[in-house]
Amino acid sequence: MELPVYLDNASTTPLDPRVADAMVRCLQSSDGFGNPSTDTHALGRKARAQVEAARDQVAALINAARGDIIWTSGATESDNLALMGAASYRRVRGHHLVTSATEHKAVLSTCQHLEQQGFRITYLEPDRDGLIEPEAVKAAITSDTILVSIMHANNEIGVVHDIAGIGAVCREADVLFHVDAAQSAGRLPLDVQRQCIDLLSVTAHKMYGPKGIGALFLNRQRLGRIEPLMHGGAQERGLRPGTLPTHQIVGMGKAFELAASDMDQDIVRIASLRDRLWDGIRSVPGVVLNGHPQQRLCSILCVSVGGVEGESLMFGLRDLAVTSGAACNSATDEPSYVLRSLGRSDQLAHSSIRFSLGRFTTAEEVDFAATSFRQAVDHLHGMLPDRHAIASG
Amino acid sequence: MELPVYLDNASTTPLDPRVADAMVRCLQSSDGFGNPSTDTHALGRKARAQVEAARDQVAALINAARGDIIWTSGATESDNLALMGAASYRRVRGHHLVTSATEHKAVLSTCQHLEQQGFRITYLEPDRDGLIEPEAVKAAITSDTILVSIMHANNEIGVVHDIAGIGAVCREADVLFHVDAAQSAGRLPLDVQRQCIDLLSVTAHKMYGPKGIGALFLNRQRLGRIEPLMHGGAQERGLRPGTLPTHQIVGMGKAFELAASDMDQDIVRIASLRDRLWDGIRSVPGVVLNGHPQQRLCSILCVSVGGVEGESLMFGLRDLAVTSGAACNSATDEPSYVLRSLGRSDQLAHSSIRFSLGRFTTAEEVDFAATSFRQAVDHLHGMLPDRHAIASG
Amino acid sequence: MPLWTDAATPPPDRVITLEYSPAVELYFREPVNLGCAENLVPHQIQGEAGSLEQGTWIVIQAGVEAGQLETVKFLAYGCPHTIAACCRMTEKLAGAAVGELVNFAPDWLTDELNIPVEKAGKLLILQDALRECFDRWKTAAGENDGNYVDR
Amino acid sequence: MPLWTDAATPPPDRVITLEYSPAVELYFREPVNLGCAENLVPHQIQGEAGSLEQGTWIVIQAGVEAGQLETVKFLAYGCPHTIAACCRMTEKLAGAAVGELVNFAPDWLTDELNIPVEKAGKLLILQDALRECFDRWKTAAGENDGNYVDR
Ligand SMILES: Cc1ncc(COP(=O)(O)O)c(C=O)c1O
Ligand SMILES: Cc1ncc(COP(=O)(O)O)c(C=O)c1O
Repeated sequence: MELPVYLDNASTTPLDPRVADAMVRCLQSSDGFGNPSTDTHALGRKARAQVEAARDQVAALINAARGDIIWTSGATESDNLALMGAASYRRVRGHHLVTSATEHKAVLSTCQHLEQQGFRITYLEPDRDGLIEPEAVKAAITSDTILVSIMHANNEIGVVHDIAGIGAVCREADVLFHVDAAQSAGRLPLDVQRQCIDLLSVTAHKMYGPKGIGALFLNRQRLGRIEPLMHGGAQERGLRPGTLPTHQIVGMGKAFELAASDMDQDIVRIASLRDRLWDGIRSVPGVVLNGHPQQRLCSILCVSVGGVEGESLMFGLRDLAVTSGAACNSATDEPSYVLRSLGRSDQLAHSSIRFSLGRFTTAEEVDFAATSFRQAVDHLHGMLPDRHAIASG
Repeated sequence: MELPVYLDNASTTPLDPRVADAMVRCLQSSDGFGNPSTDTHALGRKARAQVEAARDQVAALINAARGDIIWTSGATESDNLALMGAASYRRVRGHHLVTSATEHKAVLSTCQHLEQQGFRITYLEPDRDGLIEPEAVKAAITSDTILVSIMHANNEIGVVHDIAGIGAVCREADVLFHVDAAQSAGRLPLDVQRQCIDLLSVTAHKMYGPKGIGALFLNRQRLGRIEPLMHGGAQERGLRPGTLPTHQIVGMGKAFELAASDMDQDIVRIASLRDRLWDGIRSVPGVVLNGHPQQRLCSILCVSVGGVEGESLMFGLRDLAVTSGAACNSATDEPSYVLRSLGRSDQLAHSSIRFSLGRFTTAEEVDFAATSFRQAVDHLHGMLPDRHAIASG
Repeated sequence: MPLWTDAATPPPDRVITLEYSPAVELYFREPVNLGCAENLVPHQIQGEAGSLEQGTWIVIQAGVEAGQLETVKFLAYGCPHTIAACCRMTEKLAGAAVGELVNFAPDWLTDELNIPVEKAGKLLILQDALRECFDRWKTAAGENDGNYVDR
Repeated sequence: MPLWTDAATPPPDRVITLEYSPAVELYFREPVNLGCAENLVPHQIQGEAGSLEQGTWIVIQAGVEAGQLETVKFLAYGCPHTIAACCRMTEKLAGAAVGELVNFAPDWLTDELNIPVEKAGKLLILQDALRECFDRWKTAAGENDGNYVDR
């Protein structure tokens, strides 16, 4: 077992060796380097064929048409393009958007930017379990609402929203529905048709694919037009200019293909490891689980500990690669704002630890993590001025 | 010799095997996959170190400070971020931009977008050689001008602008200067300080690096602030959110390092191959060279042929991977608008062929290209209804 | 600037695919019936249509004997489909009645050579050149034999 | 929303580096002078500062004999630097004159343990706890021996 034990798959996943192989083959092939937008010579056409095959792979996993998939540089760009592109184009119809207070920063910051441009945003507060119910979305929609954006699975606490339910509400109100599926793609079944999704953001590096490549699904029939973020060549139907990175797209396609074939067994295996981890730490004094106990991803276990200081807990867990509420890092996922909107105290938000498991996590690693966690917490509780503080956290 | 002979390096270059090696090592290493923005565990810190080492490599080639380099998805995004980011932020100071009519679409389309937002743009027309002189820029600057954007080397005809001269004009007028160096980085010396450049766009895939990764240099001292294109995490100082793609950045860094070490000899070798190609075809009836005969890149030779139909010429050259004026492909470089602004007739614009050579081009390939070209033109001239049309083209 | 102009069909990226049928490829590489005389001799007619500026320019020459087209030759400035169409058409017309010059049926040619619909305009230029041949023949012969009506 | 707020220095991405000096690591792993009595006995003084909500909470207990600190112990809720500072400080104070409780010199501690400047606030909490000890001692002893002035 290598240290640190990697339990930070919600931040980014290791590359699946099968994805790495596909990418390496593309990078090293003497005829894979052409510009996919050039189809007047064979090298361009070969690259194009690989790009389109990957588009099929991505479309297949979410039950979309190939022509409705646009390549981007990641979920951040997809979120920005979805929200800004649709809002700018639809501003004649209305100026109101609905989202949740626990979205990823790529959505929240974009919404704040839209507010500066004259849009009005409703930030729905989740319930104590971290969930936004379809009824809450329904109640927030007004005649001025043009778009609803709710993430599928939350990146910090792992709760899963009733996307089909929210989708039905949006469709009924004839409002566009955007879903940030960065965390859920490959970890939960997705079906843009059944779930009434109009825009969907995904990124490869959260599902064993490469960093720096993502996609946006756009329901062309319902969207009509959308305004691009960037201007330039006519790639991706004029919606996303720039030379297409074939090897990245090949890697993303492969990752989606593997998700389609492996997801069912991955979910069962990873969920059982997550439960094993929870069983190993739930009896530790002061431990509380963050987020809904059932309605959640197989891969994320987010806990807080009463009476334990966050930075010391992190240091105590230095043999684990995990994300901590104490390390509020504005560049990556910042957990505390999510926990605070769940009503957790600052102490509990600060002492939160997100264990996120993945395809390559082993039972041995999980057991090691549980033991490390128990020891670290015991050690710190032993220094606590007053043990009553464990419960009051 | 493999067919087709690849002479389309201005569209995209093959990956240098040394770059491929560096990327493959990063992709396959068991500890290279961490999120570079996470520095609370070793895997994140290892990735971060690679990202920063690459930033040094890019900065070194253009004589910039490491802290002035921002990673993007390519030159298209860099151009968009430079122009929109600087213009939006500086709109209180003025509403006028100066650029040229022969810029890449990533600049031209962004300028058109800015026009819709209330900016006024002057599109300088090049002289018959395709050049924009510093005096022309000086004459276009008004008290309302906030930014000048002139490309270093033109992607179609390969002419090279006097960037230091234009930079001096801009600095004197206290106007920001953006340079699209997508074609020139690694092919011409660049020095943002000496050339008085405030913003510089580069992309890896035109210099034997990977597609889908680029950078923007921003002179922080002179710029102060700039508005981001996208919103989300605080990566890249809040100017460019999204998880950093370590393997892509490593590849780009390596490509820049190789450019620094190999550029001098590359330039000499490639220029001599370009001259050999020109010697092989210049006597073909009707052939004219597009763009200034001396002030140009080592790598690009763009010619037109009187009395030859473009599509048939392309088909006649099907053993060469080249870009043709006949294949006006809006997704990649569209040559005709550049040639038209040089005053070429439609026929000559349509029959233009851009040969672009690279680090891996051989003399044998160049000789094959010259022979193919001569034969194809002869064949088509032989069908021409009136041979006087060769000269009148 | 909304660029996605048509929700149903994406705009075609380009008009040239460089994908040609084997027949077009062969005619392009080894054109038949190529070459015209500088000066016409008796019994020879010529038609011309298009121009360099139009991107397609075709000259057709034919020798006529007793209302029959004996040889039909061409020169052309044009795309591979145009060149192939000229080859195939001149082949077909050799030996035919002169009136066949105005019985131009583009569908047949399009099918045989797999010419895409965007190239229809080029075939019209070929049709114009053939029609001019016929007109010249009518004028030169100073007669209308009653079988061929100029439609 | 211009985010690049300061042209000269980029904003620090985070406050926690998880980089600790070997001394801090050692004290964190094997803290010395840990543990306080539930109930104070005669000659024992206690000081407390901070709270859970403040993120740092320190209790210091010391046994005093003839103006000398005999044992000095602590409990703490805090970051590794805080814990290490408590360890080192209690080590240093053992055997010292009681007045040393208010001769707190953070520079010395900062240097020895390599504590970053952002953590200065945590040391002030330690200082407050030590000062409370001293105050309690003064009150309990009902005297001021004249050597130590509460500054
Ligand atoms: C829910 C969610 N959305 C968006 C993102 C941004 O993804 P990327 O870094 O690929 O742009 C992330 C991950 O950071 C995420 O967890
Ligand atoms: C001059 C110039 N600028 C910008 C670009 C765009 O580069 P990229 O495709 O990496 O976005 C190109 C190449 O396509 C170019 O030649």
